[in-house]
Amino acid sequence: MWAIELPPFVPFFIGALLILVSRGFLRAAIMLAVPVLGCIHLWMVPEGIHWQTEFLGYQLLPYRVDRLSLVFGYIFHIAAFISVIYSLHVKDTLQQVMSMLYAGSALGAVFAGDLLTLFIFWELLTLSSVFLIWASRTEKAYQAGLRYLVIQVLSGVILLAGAIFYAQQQGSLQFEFIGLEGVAGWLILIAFGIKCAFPFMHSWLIDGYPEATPTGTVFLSVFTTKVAVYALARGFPGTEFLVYIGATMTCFPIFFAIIENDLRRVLSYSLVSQLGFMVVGVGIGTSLAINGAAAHAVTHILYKALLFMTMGAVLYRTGSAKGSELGGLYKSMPWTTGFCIVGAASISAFPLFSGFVSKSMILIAVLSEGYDWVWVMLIFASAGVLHYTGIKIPYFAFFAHDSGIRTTEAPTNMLIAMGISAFLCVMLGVYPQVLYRLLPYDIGYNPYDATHVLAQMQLLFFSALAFAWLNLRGMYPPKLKSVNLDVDWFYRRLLPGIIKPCYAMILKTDASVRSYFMKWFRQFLFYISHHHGPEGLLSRTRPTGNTVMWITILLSCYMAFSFIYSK
Amino acid sequence: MLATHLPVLQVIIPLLAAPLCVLLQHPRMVWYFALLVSAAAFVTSVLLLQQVLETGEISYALGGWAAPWGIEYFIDSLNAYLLLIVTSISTIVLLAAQTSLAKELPDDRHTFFYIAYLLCLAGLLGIVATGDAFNVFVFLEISSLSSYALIALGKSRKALIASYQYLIMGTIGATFILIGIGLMYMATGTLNMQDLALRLADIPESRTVYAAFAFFIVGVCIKLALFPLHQWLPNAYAYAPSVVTAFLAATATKVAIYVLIRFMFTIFGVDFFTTTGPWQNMLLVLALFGILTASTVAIYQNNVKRLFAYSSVAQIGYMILGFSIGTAGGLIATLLHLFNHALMKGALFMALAAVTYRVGSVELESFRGLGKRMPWTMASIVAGGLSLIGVPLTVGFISKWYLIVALLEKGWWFVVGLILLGSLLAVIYVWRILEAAYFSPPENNPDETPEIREAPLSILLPVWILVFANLYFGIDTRLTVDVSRLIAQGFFGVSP
Amino acid sequence: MTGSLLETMLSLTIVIPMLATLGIIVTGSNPNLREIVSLLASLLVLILVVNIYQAYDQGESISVFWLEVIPGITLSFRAEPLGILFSLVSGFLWPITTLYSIGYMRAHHEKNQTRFYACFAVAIAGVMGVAFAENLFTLFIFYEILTLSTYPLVTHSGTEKAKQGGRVYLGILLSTSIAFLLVAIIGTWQISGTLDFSSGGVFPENTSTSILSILLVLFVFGIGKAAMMPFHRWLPAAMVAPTPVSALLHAVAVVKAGVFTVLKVVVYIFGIDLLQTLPATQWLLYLAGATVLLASLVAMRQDNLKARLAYSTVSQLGYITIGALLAVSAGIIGGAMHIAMHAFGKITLFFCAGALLFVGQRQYHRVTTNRRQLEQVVLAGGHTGRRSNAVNGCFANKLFAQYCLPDANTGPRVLFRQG
Amino acid sequence: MDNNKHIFDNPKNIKRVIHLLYICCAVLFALDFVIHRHTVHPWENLWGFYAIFGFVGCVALVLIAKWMRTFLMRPEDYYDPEEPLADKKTVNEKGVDNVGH
Amino acid sequence: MNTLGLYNYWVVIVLMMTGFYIVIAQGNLIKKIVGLSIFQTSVFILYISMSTVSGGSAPILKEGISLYSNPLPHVLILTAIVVGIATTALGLALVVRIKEAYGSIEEDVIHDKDEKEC
Repeated sequence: MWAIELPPFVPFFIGALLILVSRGFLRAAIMLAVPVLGCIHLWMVPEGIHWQTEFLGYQLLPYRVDRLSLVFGYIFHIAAFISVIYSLHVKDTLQQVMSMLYAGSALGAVFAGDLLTLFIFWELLTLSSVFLIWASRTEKAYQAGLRYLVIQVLSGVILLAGAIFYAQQQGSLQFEFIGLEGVAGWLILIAFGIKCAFPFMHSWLIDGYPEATPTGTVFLSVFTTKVAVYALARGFPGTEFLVYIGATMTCFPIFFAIIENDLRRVLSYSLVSQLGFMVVGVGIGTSLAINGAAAHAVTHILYKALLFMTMGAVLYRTGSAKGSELGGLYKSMPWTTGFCIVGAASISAFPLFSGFVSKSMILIAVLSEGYDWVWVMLIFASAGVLHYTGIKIPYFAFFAHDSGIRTTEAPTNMLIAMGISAFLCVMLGVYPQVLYRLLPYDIGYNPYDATHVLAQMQLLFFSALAFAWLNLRGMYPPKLKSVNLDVDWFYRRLLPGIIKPCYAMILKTDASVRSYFMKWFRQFLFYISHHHGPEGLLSRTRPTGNTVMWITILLSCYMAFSFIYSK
Repeated sequence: MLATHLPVLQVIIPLLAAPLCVLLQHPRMVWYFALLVSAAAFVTSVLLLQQVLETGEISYALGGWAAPWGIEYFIDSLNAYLLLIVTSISTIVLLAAQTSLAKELPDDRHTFFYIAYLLCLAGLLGIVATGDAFNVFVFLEISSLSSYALIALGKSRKALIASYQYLIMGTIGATFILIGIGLMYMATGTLNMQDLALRLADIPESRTVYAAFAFFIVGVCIKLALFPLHQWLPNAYAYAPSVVTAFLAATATKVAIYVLIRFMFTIFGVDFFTTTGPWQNMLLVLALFGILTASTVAIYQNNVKRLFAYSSVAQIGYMILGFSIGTAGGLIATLLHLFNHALMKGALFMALAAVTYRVGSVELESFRGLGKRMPWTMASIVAGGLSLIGVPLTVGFISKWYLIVALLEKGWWFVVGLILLGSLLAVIYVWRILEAAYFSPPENNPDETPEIREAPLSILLPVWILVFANLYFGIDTRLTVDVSRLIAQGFFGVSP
Repeated sequence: MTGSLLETMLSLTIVIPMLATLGIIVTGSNPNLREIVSLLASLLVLILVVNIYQAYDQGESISVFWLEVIPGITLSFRAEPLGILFSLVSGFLWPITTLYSIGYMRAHHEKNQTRFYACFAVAIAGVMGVAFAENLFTLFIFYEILTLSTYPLVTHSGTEKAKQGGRVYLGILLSTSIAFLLVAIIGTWQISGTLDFSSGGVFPENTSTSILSILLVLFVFGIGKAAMMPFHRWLPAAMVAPTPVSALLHAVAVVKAGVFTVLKVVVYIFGIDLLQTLPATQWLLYLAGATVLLASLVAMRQDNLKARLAYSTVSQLGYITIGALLAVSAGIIGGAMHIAMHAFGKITLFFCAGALLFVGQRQYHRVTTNRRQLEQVVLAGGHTGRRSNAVNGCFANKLFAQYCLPDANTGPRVLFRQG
Repeated sequence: MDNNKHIFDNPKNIKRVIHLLYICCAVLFALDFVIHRHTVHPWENLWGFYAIFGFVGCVALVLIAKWMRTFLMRPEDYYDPEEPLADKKTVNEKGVDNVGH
Repeated sequence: MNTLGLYNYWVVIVLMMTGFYIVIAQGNLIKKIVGLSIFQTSVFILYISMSTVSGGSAPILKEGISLYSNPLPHVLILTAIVVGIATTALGLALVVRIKEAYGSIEEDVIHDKDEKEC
């Protein structure tokens, strides 16, 4: 039915090339057309395996389509389209090319049917995305980008090692359920975990995303982590370990988010927290849970992109995304404010917004599998999300104390992009069946029953009440110009702190050993030259008698030996 | 008819030709004459070698008195091999003598030079050709006395001192050999080498034989400049006229080594050498010391001739090392290196003659920038130097290869290591010259010394003959290896 | 193609660069002509090696005998897969490097350009000889030719610093090759009576393991061009050379000849089955792993771009040595492939570094101020040498890791991953 | 720029919003009695579970987070490479503008 | 009595050592040559001594004498004496030249002059 079965990353890569050689309007048109056409193309492609090649005796499946990958495929196209619109005003070839490559790599990874292909796109994701951070062209962004690059490449290398172990164990590179048996599984899980921002591996995200360009962050928020979620869902569904990991992920970032000043950084923490929900879903692994995770990924992409877009717009207009410097912007950016509130409502999972329809699936799945404490943690995180994102973001940026900043509304293309995603957030919230039909498993699920709605509303409103109460009592943490320590402290402060003295010590030892050796060597040379040099003992013209003496000595030696040996 | 008299002709031609030079006063004429004589000797030696390879050993009774009463000239493959080396080098060196000497000797001394040269040649050939022990001493003295004279012809007054020192030591060495021979005669009552060998094997080992051995070996070691008895050599080589250095370096020490081999293996016998007493180890240790010390000293020399003289001491160490292994393999290595070292040192000292001819000095300083001005000369030094180091496809590699193989047969890994260390030292001292020649700018402006250009063909030609031989015998080793093998087989009875 | 034609072609791959040397010297006074000669020769060699490859691919056996030096020890050549791969890499990169050199040398108004091109051509002859050598002796000869012919290139600038670097370069390469490699070769001759490369190794079965271990160690250290620590200093020392020379050292010829020799020795002298049983193999593997790691660490601290790249090369060579010493067939394949991959990657990097040098920025930190250029360099590096990437590096890396496993060589494996 | 009075410039409006919140909370709390929820977990049956959990949880969250500041907070230029390791005492809570109220 | 019976060998040894000592200890070039000559002379005596046959007469053909000393060493030593003379002559000639060139025949003086020249 569809003659050409192009892997979805191909249009994006071609697009990237075309962007490189085109300018102005044409370039914009290409950038817009690629996701649209790609999405239509994907729509036509039947499920199944479309490409097969042989490499070193292993079957490679670079293009495999099934329902799980399709969900991510569609949402990536949509997100790419929105992000492209959002970034239309940018005139930076590097960013544009790289964002296309980035989106393409994500698609490639999602449709990869084997671990080697996955690895290739895994690394391409890294290489293309880091330029979105560097594109800020500040020293800080450069440093953050380097750290980002190192950690991401580490993930790739571990994935490669894991894949090789896997191939060794299984005799196949096919990317199916992997599980935690053997070293291979653990290595691959760690690789996925790094990209998925598992606790203690999450700092690259917090560190890197806020340093990217306003438009770059939007792209970043969409792809990398969701590819990781997809990979987890594919490789480790039903791994109980992930439930606890996910639960931790939902809870611990919110404490950091509460006290964080940089609003984009707050969003990054919230991103980790939301990923936690998906990881829990993957960990539970029932069809409902997997559906929940996939659905949550979809909705999360939309609202998190929306939130990042609003913050990006604020940053674009005001030059800052720090809570301590903003406030009262609703006056000059009313549309942005509105969209931000929609996004905030979605992430907080208010009924009729997209977050609600996906998050509730995961919660129910958790409960039905009997993970009581995990459930408690999740609803704690659900309540908390309202604090640190649902209220905090719009409140500090647009309301709160008037910072006196007066600016203009965001550019039209940004507004359109935000409008589309806001619309989608609401649409999915109101009419979730659209989303549910796409999910990997067919299950009849309806989020809108009285129990859920009421429980959720209670949770959220009382959470809001707590906010109001704390705020009025002056107990809410003030916005302070500061950085808060996180895991990255270990490698930004502690590790250099340890390594530098060690290095200094090693260098010192090395230098002293070297100098000792050189001293010894020089002495040796001196000794040599003293004896062998032009005026040395051995090369001087000696008086004749000297040699004759040697002759006598040698002769006596021989004579002595002769007398010893003669019978 | 003549073919039967080849052994004596070999010696007698240069010996008789020497006084004839007096008649030819003109330098050029003497040169032609000497060249002719040397060439004749060369042809003779080639014929002899051919004959020996075809029919085996040749015994020639001088004056018709049969050995052991009469004096016998005895040529086997070893002798023929040595004769070939000596005559070929002598001829090639003579090719350049005229041009080179023109700058180093006043015209009236030329005749005298050629007389001494031919005498020296005759002496060396006599040592090799004779089969009589006492005759060895006589020829040794002939060659020595003439070489003292040749060295004293050097331009610098230091040549006189060098010659004097050489004279003292050479005389002591020769006298020691004389004592050794006398003691042997005392023990056996014969002077003929073959006879000596037979009788020494019969009589019980006595102190007389041991004393003979001790005197003899020390005497020979002085002549072949084994460390630490080498002290006459650097100065003698450094201050002698260039052609003399080339000739002596390539032949004199080789002949001394021949004497060592002949007396040790033919007369005293392999068993005496290897089984009784620490002779082997003593030589081995001295050889190793020689290799390392002399190579190191060479690194520090600023006079290139002296540098190569020390290198010769080191190279002699290699030969003695192979000898001291006391196996057929070791002997092959020694014999190969004998030949190969003659080629490389011949080439190098001849190239230095070219440098002396144009630059007037062989101080390292004056080599700066010569790579461009005297490309062919310097190229020959490169080739000779590489050979000295033992780079493959040069003769140096071949002998080093056989030496190491012989050592490995014995399992002496440690010695192999030291030998290679010696090679590395050779790299350094050779490299010093090359760096000066190719990679250092000339000290003074080239415009100021425009006369420094490529050496004349008459010097370059012999240099390149030797360089070519260096390469040829490094690639086609049939002649040298086969002959060496044959000789070793003669002594050890087995083909390695 | 007929056999004799193929034999001639094999000889020509070595003879043509030699002839080119002569041609370059003769035409030295006319730069244009001289460079045309260089280019022509390089293209000819490329065509030849491609043809040889094709002929070999069709099952032809190509070998040529030149002369016999010592009975049993010959100067002869044979086309075999490893050699063909190496010759293809070098043959392909020579014209490119020549082109680059022409631009570079002219732009910098370098002196002694004739010497430069002549030595370059000799070096290529050396490479071809190493690649096609049929026995250790032939290989050794061309190995030394390569060493000697690159010395004038390293010291090209003629400054005292260049000479110092050149001394270290020559000193280490020559001394290792004479003091270790030659002993190893003669030892091999002594034990096995042959120096010919033959698959499965040459040593008789009852040879003592300890002797073989000693030989292996001698070989690995003797091949100084493979830059195993602690004999790696020559590589950073040689960075005083002009950039095209660095490209020659790091990509086209020298280091590649080193690791190629290691591979040849492993495969055709020891044979991988024998190698696996040697205790020395394990220790050398650890050493190679340490080389990979330490060199990377040192590289990170280098401010000079070229020094950084030099240490990176040391590290990458460690990978290839690991691949060889793993003594499994895929390790060898991986190592051989990494020769090619690293050659392409490193040559790009050096060319970039040379271009930067042209702008006058040799120090890394100064380059960072010019972000755009840095990006180019990082990008090039990212896609090839350093960052394992699908296009090339990864395959080689992958293979190593894959075959580390059956050996349970945890140490090197972990090290490898860090690198 | 605009000197128009915006909606939240009037403190009354803020008050209104807060009051609206109170009312909503009260209503939602009350609804717990009205609507019968089908529950999975026993805790859900507790009276006002979600409401109380939401309130208490959030208060705890904020208080804990605020406490965490005492050991997590560093000056803004903490990681800046040029600066020497900054003294912790330079963080002055009074010195920075308090926007939260 | 055996020891005394071989007294001429003791003479040889004493002469040889004397000669050696002179060569080693004397800085004067001529004295060195003298030492060398003494050393060589010892060898002559050695040869002559060993040719003695107990009871034998000098090897001159004369009727009535049947036992002669061995004549061969005598002949040999004649040659050696010639060589010795040649050596001494050459050595002395060299010393003359050295004296001309350096103005001294003391080895250390000459050595110092060479050193200064460098």
